[in-house]
Amino acid sequence: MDNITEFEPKIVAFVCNWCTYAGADLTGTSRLKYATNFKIIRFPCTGRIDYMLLLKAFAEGADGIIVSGCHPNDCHYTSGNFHARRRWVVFRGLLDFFGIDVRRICFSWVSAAEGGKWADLVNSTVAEIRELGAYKEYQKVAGYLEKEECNE
Amino acid sequence: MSKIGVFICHCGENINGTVDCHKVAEEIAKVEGVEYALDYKYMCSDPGQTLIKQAIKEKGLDGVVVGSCSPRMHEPTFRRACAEAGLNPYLCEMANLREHCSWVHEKGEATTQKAIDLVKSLVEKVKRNKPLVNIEVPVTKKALVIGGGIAGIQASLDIANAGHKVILIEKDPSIGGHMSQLSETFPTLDCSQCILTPRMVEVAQHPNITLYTYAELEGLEGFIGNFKASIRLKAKSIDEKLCTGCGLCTTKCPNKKIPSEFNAGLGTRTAIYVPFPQAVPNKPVIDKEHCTYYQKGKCRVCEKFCPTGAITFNQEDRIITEEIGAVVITTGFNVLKTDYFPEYGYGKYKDVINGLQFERLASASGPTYGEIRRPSDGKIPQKIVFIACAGSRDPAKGIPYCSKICCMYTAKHAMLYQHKVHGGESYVFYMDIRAAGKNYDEFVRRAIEEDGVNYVRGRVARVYEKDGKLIVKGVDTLLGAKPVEIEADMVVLATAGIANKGAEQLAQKLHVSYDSYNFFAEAHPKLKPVETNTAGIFLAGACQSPKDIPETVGMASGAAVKVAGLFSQDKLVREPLIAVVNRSAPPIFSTCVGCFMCQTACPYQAIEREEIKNRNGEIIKTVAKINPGLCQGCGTCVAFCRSKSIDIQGYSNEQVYAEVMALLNN
Amino acid sequence: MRIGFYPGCSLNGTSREYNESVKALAKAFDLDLAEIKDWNCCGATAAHSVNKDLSLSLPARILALAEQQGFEEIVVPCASCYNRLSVVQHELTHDEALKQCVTDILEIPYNGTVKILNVVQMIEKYMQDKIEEKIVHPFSHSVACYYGCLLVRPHNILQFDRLEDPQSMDTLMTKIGATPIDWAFKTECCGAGLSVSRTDLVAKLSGNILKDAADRNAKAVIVACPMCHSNLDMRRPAINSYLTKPVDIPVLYITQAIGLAIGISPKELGIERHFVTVNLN
Amino acid sequence: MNKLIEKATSLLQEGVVTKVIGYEEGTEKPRPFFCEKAEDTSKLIYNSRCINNLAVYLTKPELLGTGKVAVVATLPTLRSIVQLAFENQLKEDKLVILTVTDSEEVIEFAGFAEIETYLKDFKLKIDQKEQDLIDKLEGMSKEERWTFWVEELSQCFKCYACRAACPMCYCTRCVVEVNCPQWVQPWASPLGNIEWQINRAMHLAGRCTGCGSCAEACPVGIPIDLLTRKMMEDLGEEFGVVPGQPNKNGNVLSTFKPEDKENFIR
Amino acid sequence: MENSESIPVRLLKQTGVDVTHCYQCGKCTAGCVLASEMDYPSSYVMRLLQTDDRENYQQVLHSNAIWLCLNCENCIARCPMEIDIPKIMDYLRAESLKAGYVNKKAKPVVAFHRAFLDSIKYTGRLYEVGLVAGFKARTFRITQDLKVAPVMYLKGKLNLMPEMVKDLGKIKSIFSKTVNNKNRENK
Repeated sequence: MDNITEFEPKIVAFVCNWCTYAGADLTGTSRLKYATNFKIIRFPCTGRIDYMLLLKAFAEGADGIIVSGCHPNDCHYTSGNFHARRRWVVFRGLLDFFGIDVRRICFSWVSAAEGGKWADLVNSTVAEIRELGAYKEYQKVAGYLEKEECNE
Repeated sequence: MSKIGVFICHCGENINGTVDCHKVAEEIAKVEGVEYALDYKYMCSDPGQTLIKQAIKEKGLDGVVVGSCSPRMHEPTFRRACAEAGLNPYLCEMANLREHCSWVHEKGEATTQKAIDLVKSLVEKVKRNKPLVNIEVPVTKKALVIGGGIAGIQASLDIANAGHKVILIEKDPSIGGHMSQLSETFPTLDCSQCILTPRMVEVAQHPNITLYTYAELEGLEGFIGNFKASIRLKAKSIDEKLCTGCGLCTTKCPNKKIPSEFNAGLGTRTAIYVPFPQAVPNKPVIDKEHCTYYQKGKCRVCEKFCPTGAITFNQEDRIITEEIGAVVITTGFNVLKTDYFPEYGYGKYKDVINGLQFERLASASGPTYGEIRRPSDGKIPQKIVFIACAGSRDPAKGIPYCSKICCMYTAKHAMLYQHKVHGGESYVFYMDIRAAGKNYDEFVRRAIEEDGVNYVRGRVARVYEKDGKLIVKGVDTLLGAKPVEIEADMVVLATAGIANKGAEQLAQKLHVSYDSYNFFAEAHPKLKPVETNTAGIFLAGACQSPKDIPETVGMASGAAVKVAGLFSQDKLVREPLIAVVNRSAPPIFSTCVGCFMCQTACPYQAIEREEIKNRNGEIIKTVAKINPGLCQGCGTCVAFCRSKSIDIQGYSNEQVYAEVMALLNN
Repeated sequence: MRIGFYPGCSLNGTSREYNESVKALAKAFDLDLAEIKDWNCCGATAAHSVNKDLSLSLPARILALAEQQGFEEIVVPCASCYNRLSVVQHELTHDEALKQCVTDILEIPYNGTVKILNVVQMIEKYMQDKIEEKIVHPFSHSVACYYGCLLVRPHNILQFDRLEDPQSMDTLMTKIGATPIDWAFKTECCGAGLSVSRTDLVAKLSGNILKDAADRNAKAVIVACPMCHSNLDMRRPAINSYLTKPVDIPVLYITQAIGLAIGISPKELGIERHFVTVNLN
Repeated sequence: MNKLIEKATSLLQEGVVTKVIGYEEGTEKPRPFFCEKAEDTSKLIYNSRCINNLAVYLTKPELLGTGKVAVVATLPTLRSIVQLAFENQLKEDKLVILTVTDSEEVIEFAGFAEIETYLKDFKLKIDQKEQDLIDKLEGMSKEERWTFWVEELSQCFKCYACRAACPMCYCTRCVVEVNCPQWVQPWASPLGNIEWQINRAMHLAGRCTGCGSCAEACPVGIPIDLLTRKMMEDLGEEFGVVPGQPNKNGNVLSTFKPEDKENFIR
Repeated sequence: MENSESIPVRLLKQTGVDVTHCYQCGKCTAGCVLASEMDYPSSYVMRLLQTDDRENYQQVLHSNAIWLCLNCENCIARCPMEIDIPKIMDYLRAESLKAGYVNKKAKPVVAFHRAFLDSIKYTGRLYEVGLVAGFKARTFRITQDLKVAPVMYLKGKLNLMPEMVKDLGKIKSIFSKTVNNKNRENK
């Protein structure tokens, strides 16, 4: 995957079910195109998104992450996104202090009506991450531990 | 070792056009734990669903992944299919191969690969899905309506007529609210009381409605379908069984100089009083603050004259509790106090009054029997000025928002004035005329064109009294901001509508949110206008924001339908996708340490304290517990919990973790 | 109790009777007013009509001097000066950058710690509860208390009395036996800054004020601002030629009215310096 | 000094408390001391060298026993106590909280509320040493910071002394003990170490009272306290969090304001 | 920079007052004692500024209104949006002076301000005789107040010798750093 000449970054998106997931659906119904190396995981609400999942994604080889939910005041659960926003402010500050490349995490608000915005967001993010290249620093550190799935 | 079935839908060419569906199925079949995989033209079609059902039965599948369109589209469909085949519906997941894959990418290897990855990650999730049963909560089919204005009356009647019990509480001695104070109503000019009072009577007589006037909500606990309300019945000092409502007491009471709330302070009432002739119930109450006996310890005149001995001074407030299933808040609005407008001399000059007071002057049941007379000297004003936006759209002294009803009632006032005072001159100072509504703008035009009301665009800077005249200093901004000065006999302020006194406290008692102006907040500005963010509590009328009668009535009926809908089922069935605090064997009981920091993270007050006791009933541990009736499943608490003691069904840590891993792992 | 005293230019010139009456009153209530040494003009309207920095620096220097000379509190009888000083103090405390730039201009330290009192506040704080006992001949006339603009506005900064229909002067007047009338022009502008340059307008504005006072038969107009006074008093000829029916109501400083009531000689209060002769009762 | 001993003695003699948790002279620095007998109270000392945060013992019933316990609290300890109380971890009636003022007066607090008011007069500030380090790190490029931490943490062998020393780490099950899923590798590994410290810091958001015990306890001397201190600074600026004065509405991460500011969400 | 940003934005930056807040209710004009004298009453001025139209802006700078404004602050006291119109007026006057757009009718007003400031500049305090003299010299209204002056003198209201601030140097330096300082933008 470290084919520098034609590097295709791995990007995952953590999105809420009510706004951004629906927005991404609209992107589809509007037949807007974006890069394939980019996958969405659905959550009930941005409030549900555990910051550890972001770290795990990096450890697992993600080069970039998008976290997106309802615009402020539009949260289906009235305030999940507000809680998320605080969490991201704190988490992002900490990561930066740790020297983790926060440019690789794109936070955004995308409503169910913003199919276009979603397409642009994805494409610009893919471009930016391609620019930054693979997140080797982190993967190197992560590489240490042998991968092992969690099983009950 | 799980047996997952994977079903890839071509969705005609929608998916198959860019994704090699057959290859996807082939690849997935190789994945560990996948028992069976196939692709088909239309999975959502009957034959498609039958394929799934058969596979479940024949292969004994314990999990299903359907790779097709967005789950927001067909998740219910496929889950139902699974259920019909005897598989727990929550063991079925969908991979979005259409909106998130085939439609957004070009045909090719990569696209097919992405499809495979998406399905894989869902397979990993499904492996960790647990069978879930829908939550059923019983419903107490009795509603509590708070506030007996037109909104409360309408909501109560609609719910009662749907065959459900209603408890209507009203803080004042009579129901009727602001509407009973109005003279005529725009845009039809029909008399407010004539259309309202029959409904008030209907409320009083309706077998399904229990009416408590002079009563206020003390507290509310519980959750949708299962609330417990405690209600304070303020002492009326009257034995209502004995009282015949003859009204003799009210004529005899020596304390006659109390400003009448009903007449907005323009008239007076006695200490023992019926707020207005058509009051419901038409029985007096004693206002303790003003009653000579309660204040000074002697008088009891009413007692002497009461033919039935219904006066009971020793009566105390009573608190009753009622089991109810739903609440409708209809507490209405209020108007700005006098101290908002020093420059208009409101509160200083008798003849500067507010809109509500004008309604009383214009009303046949008012202090002047419907004649427009100056409060100061009872003269009929020959020149009258109406000031719109008195406090509205005025962040500095009043409120930033538009009160919505003023433009219309001001037009009505001016019109009524012109009808009642022939040859009178009326001016309306306005900023914009907001007359959106059926026959509304026509109404305003009529006031201007037929009744000759002078509309001047501009705000008034100040009003001061000179030689018995009120000098109004305004401006006509349509003439390049030309100052205008009018010597008026009377000034009417279209005072802004604001949230009712105590709205904030009530909201806190009910755990519903309210906006910065203390108006109650609807659950969704567009799609849930009558719901609050607390399940089972609904809104109607001006307590949500100022609105006129038709809108209020419509909203009240809307809320009533929501309540009736809720009551139409014996048990509430809800998706079990909610948070749960883990429980384990003693001595741990739960990994929750009971810091309860999660409580504030919950938008629904669903997190409660559970005390774990030993045999002797001593508390060993206090841990968090999610109320399944209230939890809506946002999962904010899950992400917040440090010891991961809360998890959410359907999006559990294990599931999402596995999903992420699988998605990246290829 | 030693309090700083900033007379401002007009109190040393056109309105010296105001100065005299303030001092006389202070003496009577043994209040030690010490003039701020080497004070300069506050710049008044002119400065901030022409140059922002100047309009900040001139008052700032005065306040800085007051600090330097160790005053915690200063009395500023001239409403205009009072207004300028208060506003500047407020602006500087709420804008560090501005404060810096001004101190650079001044080249002397400025902290903005001094408390600024207008004449009414001075009386309220140090005299009002002793007034009644001192009264020798009650000032039993109906008076129109004229506050003007600068005493009450901008309200959010000055926080003095209330914006519409203020009362503090009226209350003080009742204390000396006067009956304040309720009238409409308490806080309407007299034309202030335009006194010299547009006398015509001043005549009109001040005229309206005096007319209303006269219509409601006030026997005297009570002011606490030298500009208001000079406009209502010195400009009387112009005013009367504007008004259809001339007005001869005298205009007294609040300090003079109180002074008379507690028996200070008219001379000491500089009453005879007025253009419109004061012959009450 | 003697005042403290007097107080402790009387508390024990009158049987008000079963033990007084304080400090005694240790080999090179004072160490925690559980004084259970009146005759031992003479060993009690209190001075600027007493740095262990004794609050850490207050969440451990097995150490406290069933009786009432007195604790000699330093400022950091007091802050921790207030925070713990706010998090429902302490029983007011089971504790006697003492502190010694600079003038060596002994204060006994009537309750947690009183401690909070007392603390208002003491502004918590980061020592120059730490501040300099933080500034140094902030001065670095992100790559340099990353290397700094990776190198520092490569020494970590997951002894969890940081956790043991922290009064706020009282969970009955720590996140590293959660194995389904295994969020954090429990054993020492570069990634596991980083993830552990990030978790620790996040879990202490708005709760850390900056006592520095974690770094103090680290056997290999990794300046892990910088993480929480830095966070403390940011939270102070962004959301007005004051250590030792918990916001009654809840934790900084479980509350919000609609007008909260951020500059990175697109 | 003038062209780069809109007039409302510039006003906001320079004075901290946002004219876009004005919704033309006219309350300021209604309460303004001189509205009837002004070529453009305050609310009208606000509108002209809002349009972000150079011509309209010039019109304002040329207007008489900005010089008639007494800064009595009646407008802001009653403005529902709390727009500090007097502050805007101050700024406009300064701009009008800089640009040399001062309205003919307003010349005496400006002259007075100038005379006033000179008086302070040279003596540190206002020297009324000097002021009036200076004003007359600037406006050629030699005869104005000829009747008033002697009376003033008799009533001891006029000092024939100016009072002086001792530290005149400081006053001069203040002036040189502000009024006479061209390169400092009025902030």
